[in-house]
Amino acid sequence: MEELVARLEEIAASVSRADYDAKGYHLDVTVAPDDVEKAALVLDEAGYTLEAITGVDWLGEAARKAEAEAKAAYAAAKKAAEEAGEEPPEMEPVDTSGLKDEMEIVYDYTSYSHLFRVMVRCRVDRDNPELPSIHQVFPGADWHEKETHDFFGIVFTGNPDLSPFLLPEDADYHPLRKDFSA
Amino acid sequence: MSELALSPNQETFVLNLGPQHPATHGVLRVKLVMDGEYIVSAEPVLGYIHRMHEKMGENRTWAQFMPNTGRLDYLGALSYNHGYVKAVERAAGIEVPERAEYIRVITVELNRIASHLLWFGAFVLDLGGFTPLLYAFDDREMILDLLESVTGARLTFCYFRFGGVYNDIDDDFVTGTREFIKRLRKRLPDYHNLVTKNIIMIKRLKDVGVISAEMCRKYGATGPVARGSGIDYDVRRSEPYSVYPEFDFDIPVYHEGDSMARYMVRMDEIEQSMRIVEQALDRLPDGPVKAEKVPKIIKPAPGDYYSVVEAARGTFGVRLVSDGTNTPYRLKLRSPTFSNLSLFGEAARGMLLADALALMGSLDLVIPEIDR
Amino acid sequence: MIMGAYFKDLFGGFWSLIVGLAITIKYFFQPVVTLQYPHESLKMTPRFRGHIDLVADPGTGEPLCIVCGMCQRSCPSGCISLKGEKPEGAKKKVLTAYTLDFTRCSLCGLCVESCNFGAIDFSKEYNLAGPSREAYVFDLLKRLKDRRSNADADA
Amino acid sequence: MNASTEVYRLIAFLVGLIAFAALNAAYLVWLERKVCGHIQRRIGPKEVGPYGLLQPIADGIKLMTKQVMLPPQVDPVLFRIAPALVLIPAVMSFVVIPFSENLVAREINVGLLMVFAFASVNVLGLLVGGWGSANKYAVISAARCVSQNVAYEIPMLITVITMVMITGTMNLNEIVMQQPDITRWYVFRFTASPLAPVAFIIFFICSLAETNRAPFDLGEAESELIAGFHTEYSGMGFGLFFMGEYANIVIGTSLATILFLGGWQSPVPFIPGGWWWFLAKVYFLIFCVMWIRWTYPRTTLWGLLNLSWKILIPISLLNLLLTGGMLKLMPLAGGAG
Amino acid sequence: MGKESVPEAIVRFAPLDKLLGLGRANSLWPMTFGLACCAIEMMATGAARFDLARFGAEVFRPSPRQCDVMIVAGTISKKMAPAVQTLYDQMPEPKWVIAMGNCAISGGPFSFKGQYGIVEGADKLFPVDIYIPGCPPRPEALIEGILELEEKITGKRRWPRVEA
Repeated sequence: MEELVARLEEIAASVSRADYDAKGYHLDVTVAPDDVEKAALVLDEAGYTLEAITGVDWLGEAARKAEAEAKAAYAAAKKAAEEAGEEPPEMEPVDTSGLKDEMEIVYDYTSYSHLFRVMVRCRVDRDNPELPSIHQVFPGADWHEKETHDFFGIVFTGNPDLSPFLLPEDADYHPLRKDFSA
Repeated sequence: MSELALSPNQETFVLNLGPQHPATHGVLRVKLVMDGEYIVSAEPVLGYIHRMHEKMGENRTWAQFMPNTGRLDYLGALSYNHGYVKAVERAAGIEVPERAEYIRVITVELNRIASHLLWFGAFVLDLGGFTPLLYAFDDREMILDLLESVTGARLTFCYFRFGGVYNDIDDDFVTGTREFIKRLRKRLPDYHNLVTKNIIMIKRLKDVGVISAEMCRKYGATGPVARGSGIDYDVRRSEPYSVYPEFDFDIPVYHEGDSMARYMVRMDEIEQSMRIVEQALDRLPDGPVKAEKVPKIIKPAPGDYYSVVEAARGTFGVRLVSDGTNTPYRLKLRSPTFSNLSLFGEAARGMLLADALALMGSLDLVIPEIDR
Repeated sequence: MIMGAYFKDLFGGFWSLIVGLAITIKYFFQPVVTLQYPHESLKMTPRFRGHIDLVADPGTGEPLCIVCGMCQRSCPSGCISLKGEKPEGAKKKVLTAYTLDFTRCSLCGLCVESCNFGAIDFSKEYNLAGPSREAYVFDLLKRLKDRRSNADADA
Repeated sequence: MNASTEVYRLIAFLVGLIAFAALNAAYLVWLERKVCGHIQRRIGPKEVGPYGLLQPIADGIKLMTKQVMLPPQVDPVLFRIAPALVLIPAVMSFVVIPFSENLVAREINVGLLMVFAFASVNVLGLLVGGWGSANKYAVISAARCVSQNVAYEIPMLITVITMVMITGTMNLNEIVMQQPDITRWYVFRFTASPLAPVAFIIFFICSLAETNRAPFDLGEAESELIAGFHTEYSGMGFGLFFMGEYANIVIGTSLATILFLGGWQSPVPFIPGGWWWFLAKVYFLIFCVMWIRWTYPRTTLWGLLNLSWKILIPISLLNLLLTGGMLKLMPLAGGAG
Repeated sequence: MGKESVPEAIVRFAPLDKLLGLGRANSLWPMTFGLACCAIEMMATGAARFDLARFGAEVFRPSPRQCDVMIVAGTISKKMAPAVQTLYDQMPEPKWVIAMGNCAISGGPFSFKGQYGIVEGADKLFPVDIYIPGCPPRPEALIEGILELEEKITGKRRWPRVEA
């Protein structure tokens, strides 16, 4: 396992251990969209298998985080102001226009022989979500990618055929995006 | 695999194993490019029974998603109840009393036997034998009566709750289960003599649809399909959950990888499940059936959680992303047959149509669980 | 040698066919397990989940429901809709209409579980079938009244 | 027998035989569903008339009053004549079957040859039906039927040749006359052909395969080819295929009875022989056909052809040689004499 | 296939119609067309314990050409709707439809505000004769549905009614 974690650390942006009992996986790896295939190759050599690809649409999450930070900063400033005796500063509005929303793709790997679940996570920009396909390494990923494309519109470059897979043939909508309305 | 099928210049025609076909047991469509009786290429087309489970996951509270779990794989629905409930309990940190865990294991294993019995009947029906289906249904009806006396439903159960089960099991459930096991033990030799040792069956299944362990790993196949190809992976043993570590049962693994191996894995699993149920009934503890301090409105801590359970067809995984409100932010259901079927395109190349249907039957498909 | 396997396969195979026949003829002479439905019928187990029905207060015969709407909120498919109003004198609301659209119900039991007053419970009706779809949008209050009037008629 | 009584006799037999074929088809369906039911520990048709006896009539009425659909892409001529091509040869072969001593429509001294001549037309009907309905599944099933029938015609004919070598005649009446009591039935005549019971089993298996009955029902394999060659047929077209199939089964079993089990001769001395013995034997064999259907799964095409070319044909050839040898060594006591 | 319906017969023979009705009612051949969970209950009805064969209805024909009643057992998704419509058109004329289960009646548990995937009820595609509510309905309910259909065809009920 250690050798695998080491090799993942080379290519991954961040690798952190997770508590299996609370979270359900052992290793939480965040990768840049381009070296998703490299991560897949490393795990393939280590004898792992791909269990699932999950897409998550974080619409408005950047805005929420910005407001949360602003509120925390304001609360801290207010508390500091009270100790110092002056009256609290005005709560300035948070401008969330410039922030970019993101979509997250999560690959779940597990091994048949020993209990060690690796979760590879990568974020892509929400407006044109694009990342390389890993179906050369794991042919099983082909169907998972087609399904994620169906539901979120994430384009997996290199996937043989990204036409609607679970949705009707003429479907052009992506139902699991947060801004989808039937 | 005969070269005849793979030579491109042969004149081929497209055959549509249409959405309505007796052998697909549901609405799966397989686009076959055929050369005579040989399959040049097979491409399953899905989505004919896509029921938006994951979309429904996002606009219901955590408790309101329970009926959906029973309708994913309605042959082994209790394992799906168990998978979802275990994921949410892990996310919300709810403890489950001892007796509830035992009841969960008993009902899940009974449901697994029912699912394997129905698969056994449907599989032999695909190969042309009509009678074993009726015998298997006869036994399965006894399990359905037992489960209905406890859960109230025959097929699409909504029996598990966060922190326990909906209501307790009573004595005639226990005696009924023991009597059922005694009766099934008497009937299994008949099934083996009628089907497993039958020369026609052996000729139909031996070395048909061989799937290598490497192909299983590449496609993420789990459950009896992987165990038929020599992969010793069963979530109840490799990732112990609930009270499974307290029972001693072994995991049947066959190495040939052909349809007969997958068939034998499931038939042995019926035997193992019966052992588990017997041991669980012997050591059934007393006590409450639901945890006391389960909040009415569940609000798991924000973050994402993943939990797996061994369903009748393979590993059923639930990945839930919670943002702290009472409705899930994202609910991903990892369906075992989705990955098991994905290797059909490569495995069925160059086979005869009849053998390809034997392979598809041995993959034990439930289509609404694939399309979700 | 090859011929040995040939004959073993032949006779072994033929013997397995004979064994198969023996089993089916054994079952042929065993008694039939059919429950002849319209003539004989099963009694449903106490926990069988038919569609829900209002429970009458044994004393007064009035529904126990106090129109709190918990069942309406906890139903995943939104099949329950109930209305009630508060007569000036009394302090509790009285139920005036309780409709259940059984064609959307998934029999999950969350409504019965969420009702703290035990006002609704599963009925034991298992063989509903009919030519009209609207027959299965039940007006439970009316059904309660019919049941009570039948009960009075019998008594 | 002057001309007029001969004509009346023929007309009576014609009507009788067609009625026999039609009633047989109807009530064999009822028998099959009852046997299938009880093998599977359930009751077959029961609510329609006493013991479900009116069920075939209800099926008949429904099939006749179904809309006769001619699917657009179908070849009009072939599609229409196929059911007839299956039914007519089957009914025609009844002409030479001796139901009892003098209850035979027309005693032809090459009766056996005539039955097999008609038996080969039957597969032509299936091919024409499968090809005519221009449905991919039907075409596959038609191709399977042809290869199956060709493969099983040969062992059947070889077995029949060995029997004709023993009986010396192809006149079905005389064959039956040569087996007066149970010891001289050809199925037990080890003196004439040492492999007589094996020949009977081979003949029985081949008649199963000829009529597309399980475990060789690759023609109308429900779970693979939807409904095989009669996928596009609805109403009475499908009904005729059904009647043809059951008439063929009756022909196959009655031939087996005549050649091996002594036709209408009675096995026990105190009950005289007659058409009742003949029908009892035929219906027992039909029960076995149905019993086999509800027990075994279906073979694949390879398994089917393998069984015929590699097992049945060698054994029947061996049987032919042995019989020839025995006849040469021990001149037959009762056979040809 | 156009939606033309078969015109009414001009000359009506009462006894003949009754005989035809009885003949058709007693040999309703359903189509093997299970979509989802209700299909398993349909198989259970055909199996040994509830035995649909008693009413002459156990011949499950796979090809739509040879069957009379289409039991829609399960959810009709939008992708499946054209296929179901073609199957209905392929059936020869005296045909009936039984909508088995809540999904076939009104989309059942899967019809919610903002759903994109299913057709809410089989009667949006073709006329439905008998509705059997339940999720899934018990095999006795399907037998009751078949008896209701026979009552609709012949005009009178020939079997006793069973109260719950």
